[in-house]
Parts: sequence; structure tokens; C-alpha cells
Amino acid sequence: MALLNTLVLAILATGFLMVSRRSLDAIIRLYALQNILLALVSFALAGGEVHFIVAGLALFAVKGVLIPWYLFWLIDRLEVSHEVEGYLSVSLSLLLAGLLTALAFRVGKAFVLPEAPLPQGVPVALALVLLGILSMVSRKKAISQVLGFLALENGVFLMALSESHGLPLFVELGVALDAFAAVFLAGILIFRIKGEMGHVDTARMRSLRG
Amino acid sequence: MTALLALLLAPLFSGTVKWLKARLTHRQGPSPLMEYRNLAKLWRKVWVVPHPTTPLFLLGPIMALLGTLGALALLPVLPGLAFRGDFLLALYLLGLGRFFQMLAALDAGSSFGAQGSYREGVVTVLAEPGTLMALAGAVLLGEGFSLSGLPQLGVENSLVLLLALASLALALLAEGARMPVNDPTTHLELTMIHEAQVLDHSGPLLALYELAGSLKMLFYAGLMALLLPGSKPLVFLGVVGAWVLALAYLETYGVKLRYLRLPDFLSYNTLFGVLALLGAIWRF
Amino acid sequence: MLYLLVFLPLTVFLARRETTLLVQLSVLVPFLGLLLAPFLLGTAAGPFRLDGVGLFYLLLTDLIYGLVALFARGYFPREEAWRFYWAGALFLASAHGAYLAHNLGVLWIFVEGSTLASALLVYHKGGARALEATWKYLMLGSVGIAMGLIGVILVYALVGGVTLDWGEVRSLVGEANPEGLKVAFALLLVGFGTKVGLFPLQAWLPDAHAEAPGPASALLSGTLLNVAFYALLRYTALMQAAGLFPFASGLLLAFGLLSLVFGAWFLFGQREYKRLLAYSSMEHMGLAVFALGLGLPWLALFHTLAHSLSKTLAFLGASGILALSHAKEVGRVGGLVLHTPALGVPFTLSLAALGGLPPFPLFFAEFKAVEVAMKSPWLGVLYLVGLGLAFAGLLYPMAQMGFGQGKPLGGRGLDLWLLWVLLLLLLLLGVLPPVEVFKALEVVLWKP
Amino acid sequence: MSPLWTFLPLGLAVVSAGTPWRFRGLSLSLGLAGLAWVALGGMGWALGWGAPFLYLLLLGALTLGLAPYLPAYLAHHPREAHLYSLLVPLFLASMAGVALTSPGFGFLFLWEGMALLGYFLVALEGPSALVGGRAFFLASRLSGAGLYLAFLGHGHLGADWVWAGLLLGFGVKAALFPFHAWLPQAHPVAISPVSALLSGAMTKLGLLGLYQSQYWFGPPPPWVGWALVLLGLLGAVYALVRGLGEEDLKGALAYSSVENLGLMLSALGAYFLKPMPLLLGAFFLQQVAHALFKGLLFLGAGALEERRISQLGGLFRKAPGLGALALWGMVAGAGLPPGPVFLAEWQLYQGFLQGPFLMPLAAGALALVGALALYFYVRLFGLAFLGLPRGEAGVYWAPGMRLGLGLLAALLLLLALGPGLLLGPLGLGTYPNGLLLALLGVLAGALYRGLARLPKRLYGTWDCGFQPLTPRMQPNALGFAEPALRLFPFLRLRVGEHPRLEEPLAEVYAGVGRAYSRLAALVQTLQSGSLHLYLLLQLLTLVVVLGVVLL
Repeated sequence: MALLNTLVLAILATGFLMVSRRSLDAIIRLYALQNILLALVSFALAGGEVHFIVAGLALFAVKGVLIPWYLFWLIDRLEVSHEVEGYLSVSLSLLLAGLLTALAFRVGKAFVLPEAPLPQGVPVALALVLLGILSMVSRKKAISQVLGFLALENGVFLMALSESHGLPLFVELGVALDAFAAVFLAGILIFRIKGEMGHVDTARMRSLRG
Repeated sequence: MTALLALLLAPLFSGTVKWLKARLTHRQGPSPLMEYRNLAKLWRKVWVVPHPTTPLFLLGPIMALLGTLGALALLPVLPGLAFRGDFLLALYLLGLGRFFQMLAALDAGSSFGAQGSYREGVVTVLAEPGTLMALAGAVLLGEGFSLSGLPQLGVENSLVLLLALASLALALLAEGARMPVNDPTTHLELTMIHEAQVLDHSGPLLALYELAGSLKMLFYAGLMALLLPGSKPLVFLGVVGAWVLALAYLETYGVKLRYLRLPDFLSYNTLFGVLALLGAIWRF
Repeated sequence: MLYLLVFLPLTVFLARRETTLLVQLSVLVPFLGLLLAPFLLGTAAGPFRLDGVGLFYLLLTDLIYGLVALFARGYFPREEAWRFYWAGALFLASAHGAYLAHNLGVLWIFVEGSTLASALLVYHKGGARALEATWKYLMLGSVGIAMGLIGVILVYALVGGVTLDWGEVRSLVGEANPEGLKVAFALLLVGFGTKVGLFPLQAWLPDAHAEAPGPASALLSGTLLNVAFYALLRYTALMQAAGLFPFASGLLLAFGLLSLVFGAWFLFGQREYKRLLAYSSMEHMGLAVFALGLGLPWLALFHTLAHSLSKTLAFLGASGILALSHAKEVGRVGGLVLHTPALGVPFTLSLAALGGLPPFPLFFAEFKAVEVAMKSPWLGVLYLVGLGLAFAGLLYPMAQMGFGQGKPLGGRGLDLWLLWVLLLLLLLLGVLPPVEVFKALEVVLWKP
Repeated sequence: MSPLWTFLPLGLAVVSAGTPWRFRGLSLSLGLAGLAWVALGGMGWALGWGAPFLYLLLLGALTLGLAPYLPAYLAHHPREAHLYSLLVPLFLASMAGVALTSPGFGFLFLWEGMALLGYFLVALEGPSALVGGRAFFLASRLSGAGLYLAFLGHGHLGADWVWAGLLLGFGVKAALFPFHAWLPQAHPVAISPVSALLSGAMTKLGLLGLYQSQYWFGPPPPWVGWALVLLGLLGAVYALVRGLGEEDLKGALAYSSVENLGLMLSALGAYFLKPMPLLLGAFFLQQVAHALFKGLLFLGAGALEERRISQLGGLFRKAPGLGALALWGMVAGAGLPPGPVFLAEWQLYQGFLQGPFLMPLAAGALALVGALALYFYVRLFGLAFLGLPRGEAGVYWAPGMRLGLGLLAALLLLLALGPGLLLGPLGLGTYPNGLLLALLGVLAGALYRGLARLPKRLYGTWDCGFQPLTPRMQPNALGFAEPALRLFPFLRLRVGEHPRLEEPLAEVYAGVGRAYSRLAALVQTLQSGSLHLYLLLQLLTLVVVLGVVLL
């Protein structure tokens, strides 16, 4: 139990760091780290059942390795600065992140279902979701929005783990496939945005209005 | 019956007024019977057709006369027709005559005719509601919703009937185009209402108009007579006589109102009408 | 066989970039779907099972897809048609999957899949505006659908983590914790509501609809929104099975009314006709959700049917207008009924249909909704006011584009007869609404 | 039996719609439909089957007039002729259908369908009809909303609300003040046959609906009656005064429609307050009379190629037949005896005078309306048909059109001669109007012949001996009305080089429109293009919804 608690807290910590760091490389690494931790949680919860282990491995392969690698490749090819640009300063981001986490912990109790295998994971999962949306709302670079979305996705995954040992295997795989496809598509779009507009700043994409 | 009586009386009425006015200004004046001869003379004259005219030019005087005669026919001064709502028909028959008269004035394409036409319209708009309400008030107090059942002036209905009489008197001045609404003696186009409309009508057409004008005044006089107690034909003659005096006096010593002041003057008519109707509703 | 139905659309890729072959396959596939699907009613395979409601939406999607594919033939230049047909095939496959899925998880996967496929449809050939629209669509849609996933997870956990099969979940949900179900439904509503385009989650909708090429807009509005609405329908039925319908009803009614009223205001201020139609979609999906909230699933189904047909007609008309006039603004197009009746009459009538006028089916749908809503008068009055405002928003475009000042359009030959086919369908549906069919569907959905 | 009857006129009209290309076929089928409606309606009314049959009679009479007119008109105005000849019969059918159905889905279906058809008929005139068409459609939908409220709320809402809905629903259609503003915008811009149908027939459906509502929804609360009386009379006066300043001939006719409708509404209101057969007689007689004379006048206006009164003049000499028919229509329209409208007003006066509380005062308002109507129609006929021509306006006056107008005028004459045809079933009689008509006709004819035979001399109009008169010396449309307009300060008359009439009420409508536009513009800022804002909205929505769930 102590191990699980530590893991969950570590995941939350990576979430915080992802909100506060200003370097894209660091955030991608943190994302990879978060996936390792999630995989560990899923192994710890698996209780020896093979298909959970398979699912954990598969997910780790896709989200812990494939996607970070793809993102690194992407930002190298894009030739834009590796710095995160946002509306909020680091301190303000952290303050808001703290508030949202507090909210998640306050509200999260209501989400905890009886018979949940990992009750303490639910508020953390919720916090990850909120933090993910926070970075999507506050950051301008298209790629940092993708990272925010990925963090959110991880929150959802943790939620699934905590509430019910994860979803059925084929659903889980399908979800992962969709997530990967979404990120892949987003990557292509980012390339096109860069090519078409010369920047990847979503705050400047405001020609469609009204 | 009443219509025939009025038809006979009408030239005498206007002739007498003219004669009296002349006497009041110490002139000899034409004989009171002069109007009969005048009409006969006009009837024999060749009449002028202005270029742009249409049959409406002729229909104007005809309908003015017929409308007025029709209205008079409904007055039970002498026994005649009577039915529910006849007073409405009578007033609207006058309106029919006025409608054609106004159209005929526009027919020749002269700007004076048009001026007379719209001035007549304004006077109608100002005078009609009050007159109708006053008359309706009197009718409401009477029986059978008809002119034949009109009440006689008495103590219990004095308020309504006096208001009605006052209103009818104003209506006579306005609709008859007399002082102070209009000066029938001048022929300065810009001040006229009635005369401007008939400017292009001559000969027999003018005769019809003259006749219709006098008849219209007799109609209102007849209405007033109906509200007064006594034998109707005699009262009628009395009222007509009184009007001769009144008109002669008014047009000798009075002045014509500025045209733009007309609404002020005729709003009394509306006021009397509203009060008479209210009085009739609440049985003052 | 059901797997075949899911993967059938992918056969379009066999045609590679041969435009003629692509068109033929793209029309043939939905046609086959239309023929095949009715015989598969009630069959099951793996996570798939075709029930009445699924069949209804499947047929509707195939019908519209076939018509749009046919129309697209004349719309796209030869060298770029393949983009549309490829993305369309992906989209059709995921739509088929969603309607066949009898498992809530699989349903979610295919809904997300349809988002991705339709993002390709929006993107089509690129360009700054299309990119912007696609990006916004992808972000908003993905976040929304992720929220929906949390809802799915909660539902899964609530039924004990044993199954996501729709039928089994429905029988199990009665014993689930109601508070948890409420939370799950809230998340699902916001999640799928984003894809349905409910206010204030609609932001992606006008951008995507306006920037997508015309036939793609028709697909988005006529079929994509239904996919998400279908998911919402399933979950509402779950809430009903759990005895929580009164709770769900409140939320649905609120979202429906908000979408209606704000949709009306957006409509009123809008000057581009494709965006206008997009806002009208938002308004009508709001009305469908409202009907659902009233406890009339059959009416919601009917409303989506009527809306899909009307909106497909409107968007096909609009794409025709855009292709011939190259003007996006309402004010720069005019007098279509007078100068270009083959295009103008069906288009103007489609706006009238969207305004809820007889003899079109949306009139019937709105009438029935008001009839029930009036039982709680304020609801009915608000609904009426909203309808009036929405009509006021559509009035100027209809008047201007149908009868205003403008030049005759001409030039490229488009398959305008398709518009008349749709118009005829609408008229038939409006004069003889098959209420009994929908009542039967309601039984499938509502009563186990 | 009601549904069965609905299909007969529908069938007839669809048959006529089936021959869109051949005008002769259109004429024949319209004529047949008209005859059928007249026969069916007349029989139904005489047998006491109810008000809808009177409406059918009215519609049939109008259709009879339209039957020869429309083809002749369309032959001269070929633009969109096939669409018109398709839509007009459908429009007629929808009106007949509305009259014969009772509240429910079918009624609203036909009612709103009628609005759509009517809109198309107005809008087909092109860009010049854009604003008017929109006003029409908006008003129609407003009226539809009122009916939804009343029909569907019946049983859930109190009688007050139901009747408010009915007043809105039927009242807007019948141009109840202050919702009348759409009518003068919409009716004149359509082609004349359509204007005739809109003014003559469609507006009456609002009246019919209000009348029938007392049977459908129970007796109205008293405030409804008073509202109808007051708003009706107010609308009548307002419309006449406003119409006096109207330059467009058809626009002026539309204002006259508002006036007539106002009187009918007030008659109905008075009837609600005190059910007297007299008021009912006035209500129904004026409906038919108005339909006929307004149809006559609008169709007559269709013969003119210029509608601005200040450009017209001297038309009587160009087309004496048209002038004579229009004169008859206008005498009737001005509410003068022996026209049938007067008969209605004659009953209305008596009804008012016997009404409860202060209602007799309404007679004064009615007299004002009468005097204004006189002025109004003198202006229309005098400036357009008499005097010197102010422009080169042409007249298109084909035999079919003559026949159509003649039919309507003859029907109007028939109504004047025998109002008992309509009033008989109500157990009402009038004074012998036919006798009056005959007497006036004979006497006027005799005098006319006599005078015309007297020696006469052709000469110019007297010009005071100065320079010769020119057409420009005649007063123009606004100039003729100016003295009367000055009496009514609720309109602002701006004189000067370009005189014009300002209507404060129109500014109110415009103000509401502007405020609404601002609101819509404000809402648009939500769609500002910022993805971050959208995501934030999404988050907030989630938070709010979860908050609602959890709290």
C-alpha cells in the first residue's frame, strides 16, 4: 500500500512539474516518466493477472516510448524554440495548479466508488485531468497543447486504474490506439501549421470568429 | 315631405339672410325672393366644361343635392320615413354628397379646387365626431333609436339636449360654410372652403350647389327643431327664422376665424358631443 | 457479417486515387449497407450487435453518405477528390462501428474514431483557415471525448467492473450507486455534448462546418453529430433504466434550451451562410436534446432524422452556391429563387424547413415538443420564444439569398437533382411522419 | 364533417395548380373553385353551419374575381408567372383549409404553411419586396407562436394566458394595433392579385379565428373585449391618419385594410362584452364587404404601371371603366351609403351606443374614422383618377382584368342591394338599402342626363387669368393630406424641400431591432476565435455541471 501511495504521489508530482517547467524537452521527459509510473501502478494492481500485465506493457510501449520519441522527433523537425510560451507565469501556474488540485481532492471523494481498488488514485487522476486542461488553456504552442492533452489522457487512465482495475482489454487497447492516432494526427497538423503560417502559436490562430 | 318643404324654403332662406345682411349695413339689398330668380337664371345659362374633366364633374353637384335631400327626407319635421338608426343614415348621406363634391372640386385640376377640397375634409374631420356624438346622446334619451323618437327639451334632459343643440349649431356653421368658419361673401380663393370647391362649376351646376348649400343648413336647423318642444313644422319655421337673424348678425358683425384656428373653435363641438353622450349614458 | 459491415467502407481504398472508381465504390458501399443492414437486424458478433435504433441511424448515415458522395463527384476537381473519399471512407467505417457497437467502450472508441476521421474531412486540402478549424476541432473534441471516457470508466466501475455490454449494463445499472451515476452522466453529457455541439461547448462546430469543403460539411452536420447524439441517447436510456431520468431530464432540458437560445442569437448575428447553417445545427441538436429531456426519445430520433435530411440539403445547396459564386457572405448572394431556381428553390426551402415550417418534418417535431413542454408552461413558453428567435435569425439569410439583390449563378454543372430528391424526401416525411416506427424504436431503446 | 369539407377546396385548388402553364386552365379551375366555394359557403351559411362557411363564401367570391384577372395579369407580367400560378391556388387552398379546421396540429400546419406560401408570394416580387416580405414572415411566425401558446397551453394555462395567446396569434394576423405595422409593409409590395388575396382574405382568418375561439376555448375574460374595442379603434384611427400620408397607392390601400380590420376587431370585442346580434352583423358584413371592395381596389391598382400617387392623375380619362369601378369601390370603402360597408358601420354604431359602461363613446371614434375615411378616399381617387396627369403613367387594362373587376364590383353591388343574404341567417335586417340605392341611381341618372343635355361650352379650367395651369400646381399626395396630418401630432410631418412623414412607432420597432442586434453582437464575442477561451468554457461547463450534480 505504501508503495502504491508513493507511486501515486510521484505521478502527481510529475503532473505538477509538467505544469511548471518551461522547457518542452523536460516536459516530454516528465511525460515519459509519468507513463513509467503509471505502468508500475498497473503492475502493482494487476495482482498477477496476465492480461493486466500485457495491457500495462503495451501501454508503456505506446505511451512511454513511442509517443515521447515521436514528440522529440517532431520538435526537432519543427525548428521552433523549445521553450513553452503561455499566458501565465510559473508562479501563477503553480498557484492555479495547487488550487485545482485542492479542488480535485475536495471533489474527488464524490468520485470514489465503493470497491474501488485504489481510492487514493481517484483525486490524483482528477487532478491530472484538471492540470492537463490547465496547460491546454494557458499555453500557446500547439505542441504544448498536445502535451496537455496527453497529461489529461493519463489522468483518465489513472482514473480507470483506480476505479476498476482498468477497462476490458480490447477497450483499453482501442483507447490507446485512438490516443496515439490523435497525437499522430496532431503532429501532422502541427507540421502543416508551421509550414502554412510559419509559427505554431495557437493564440495567433484567430481568423475564424463570430 | 320634409325634403320638399326644405326645397321650397331653401332659396328663401339664403335670400333672406342676404337681404337682412344688406339691411343691417344700411344697403337696399336684393329682395328675399331674388334667390329663386337667380337659380332660374343659372339653370338657363350655358355651362362651361373645363378641359380635363370627367363625369365626376357633373356628379359632384348632383350627388351633393341628392345626398342633402336624402338626409332631409329622413327628418320627421313633416311626417315621413322613420326607422332605427335613421339619424346615422342621414348624417352619412350628407357625407356622400360631400364626398362627390370634394371629388368634383379636384376634377378640373385647379389648385384652388383642391384647396377647397381638403379644407372641407378637415372641417369634416373636426366637426363630424362631435355632431354625431351629440345627436347620439339625444337619440339615446329618446325612443326607438330614431329621429322620430327624439326627446323634447325639458327639465330632466336639459343638459344633454342643450349640449346637443349647441353642438348642432356649431355644426351648422361649419358644414354650411358660414362665419366664423368661412366667409361666404368673399371670393378670395385663399380663404374659401365652399366657394373654392365650386369655382369651376357654372350655370345649372352652380345652381345645384347653391341649393344644396342652403339645404344643408336647413337640415341642421331641422334637427334642432326636432329637439325643441312644440308642433314640429312651426318650430322648424321658427328655428329657420332664428337662424336667419343669427346668421345675418354674425356675418355682419363677426369676423372670419383664421383657418389655422379652426381646430380650436371646432374642438368645442367635440367637447359638447362627448359631454352630451356622457350625460346620456349616466342620465344626468 | 457485422464485422463485414464495419469494414466494408474501407474497400473504397482499393480504388486508390482513381476518381471514377472511387465515386462508384463510395456510392456502392452505402448502397450495399442500405441493402444489407436490414437483414442483419438482431444479429450479434463480438462486441457488435445491431438493434433497431442502431439500424435506424446506420441507414440514415448510409443514405446521406451515398447522396453526398454522389454530389461530391461534381463538386471536387478530379485531382483532389480522393482526399474526400478516403477520409469519408474512414468516417463511414467509424460511424458504422459506432452504430453497430453494443459495448459502451467500443462505442466510445468509434465515436473518437469518427472525430479523427472527420478531422481529416475538415482538413481536406489544407490552407490556414482549414488548419485552424481542424486544430480547434481536434483539441476541443479530444478533451471532450476524454471527459466522456471518464464517464464510461465510472459507469464500468459502477456496474462492478464486469462488463460494458449495453444490454448487461442496462440490467445491472439499477443496483448501481445513484450518486456515482449522476457524476458519470454529467461527465458523459459534457463529453459527448461537445461533439453534439451543445452550448457552450459548440465552439469547434461553426469553424469546422464552415471550413470543411461543402459535401464534407453536409456529412459533418448530417451524420457526425448524430454519432455523438446516439451515444448520448444510449446513456440517457441507461439513466432511465436506473430510475434517474428526472435528474438527467433537468440537465438535458437546460442544455437544450441554452443551445436553442444562444443558437438563435448566433444565427442572428451571423453573416456567412455556412457558419449560419452550423449554428442552426447547434440549435437543432439542442432541440433534439430537449426532446430527449422531455422524455420523448422517439421525438428526439425523429428530430435528428428531420434535421439530418434538412441540413444535408442545406449544406449541399450552400456548397453549390459557394462553388458557383465564390462568395461566403449572405449579403453577396441573392435572388437565387428568381435567377437560379434549380439551386435556389431547394436551398431556400431547406432554410424554411430548418426554421420549422410546414410541410417539413421539423415542424411536426417542434409541434410535438411544444405540446409536451406546455405541461410545464414556462418550459413551453421558453421553448416557443427560442424557436421564434431562431426563426428570426434565419429570416434575413433566407430572404436575401432567396429573393434579394444578386446576380444569376451559372457555370459548372453540379448534380442539383440530388437536392430535389432530398426535398422530396423531406416533403414526404413532413406530410406523413412515420410516428409508429419511431415509437417502436423508442421501445427498443427505452424499455428492456 | 369538417375534415371532409377541407379536402374539397384543397382538391379543387390542387387541380388548378396542376395546370400551371396554361393560363386558360388556371382561369377555368380558379373559377370552378370559386364557384364551388361560393356555393358551398353560401349554402352552409344560410343553413346556419357557422362562420367558417361565410369565410368560404368570401374566399370564393374573391377567387371568382381572381379567375379571369390573374391569367390576364400574368400574361402581361410574365416573370415568375409559372410559380405564381402554382402558388396562388395552393395559397387559396391553405386559407380554405384553415377556415374549416379546428385547433390542433392540422390547423397550425395549414396556418404556418399559409405563412410560407404567402411569404413566397410576396417575396417573388424580388429585391423590392425584401423588407416587406420579411416583415410579413416575422409577423406570421409571431402569430404562429401565439397560437401555439393558446392551442397547446389550453388546459395547462389559465384562460387569461390562453386568450393572450389568441390575441397575439389571431390579432397579429388581423393587424391588431400595435402589431399592425407589418401589414402596410408587406401587402403593397406583392403583385396586385396577391395583395388582394392577402388583404382581402388572409387577414380575415385572424378575425374568424378570434370569433371561433369563444367556442373552442370558452368565453373570453372581459379584458379581451375591452382590449379589442380600444385597440381596434385606436388602430383604425392611427392607420387612416398614417395612410393619409402614404405616397404609394397600394400602401394607402393597405392602411385602409388596417382601418377596416380595426373596426371589425372592435365590433367583435364589443360582441364579446355584450352579445348583440347587431354587432355580429356588423362584424360579418364588413368582412365580406371589405374583402370585395379591397379586392376590387387592389386588382384595379394592378392595372396601373405607376403606384406613386404624386405621379398619377387623370386616370379616369385614360380608362373610364377602371375609373368607374374604382369609384364604386372607393365609395364603398369610404363607408358611405349605399355601400355595404356603411351598412356594417351603421350596425356597429347602434351596437356601440347600446353597449355597456362607456362604450357609447366608441361611436365618436367611429365617426372620426368615418370622416377620416372620407378624406382618405377623396385623396386616393381625386389625386389618382381626376385632375391633370402628373406623369406618363400607363394603364394595362386587358379584357380579363375588366371581367375580374366587374365581377367583384357586381358582387359588391349585390351585397349592397341585398345585405339580407348575409344578415338573414343572423336574424337581422337593415333599412331598405336596395331601395335607397335604386332611388339614388335613378335620380342621379336622370339629373345627369338632363344636365348633360343642357347647352355647354368647352373651356379651360379657370386659372385666375395668370399663366396657364400646369399639373404641378395641383397638390401632391402629401400636400393634400397635410392639413389633416397637422391635427394628429402622433405623426411628425417634416416639411421642406423633401417633405416626409415620420412615424414614432416605426422608430420603436427599429429600436427594438437595434437593441436585439446589439445583444446578438455581444453573444458573438463568445465565439472570438480563441481556442484557449473555448477550452476554458469547456472546463467551466464541466465544473458547473458537476457542481449542479454534487450540490
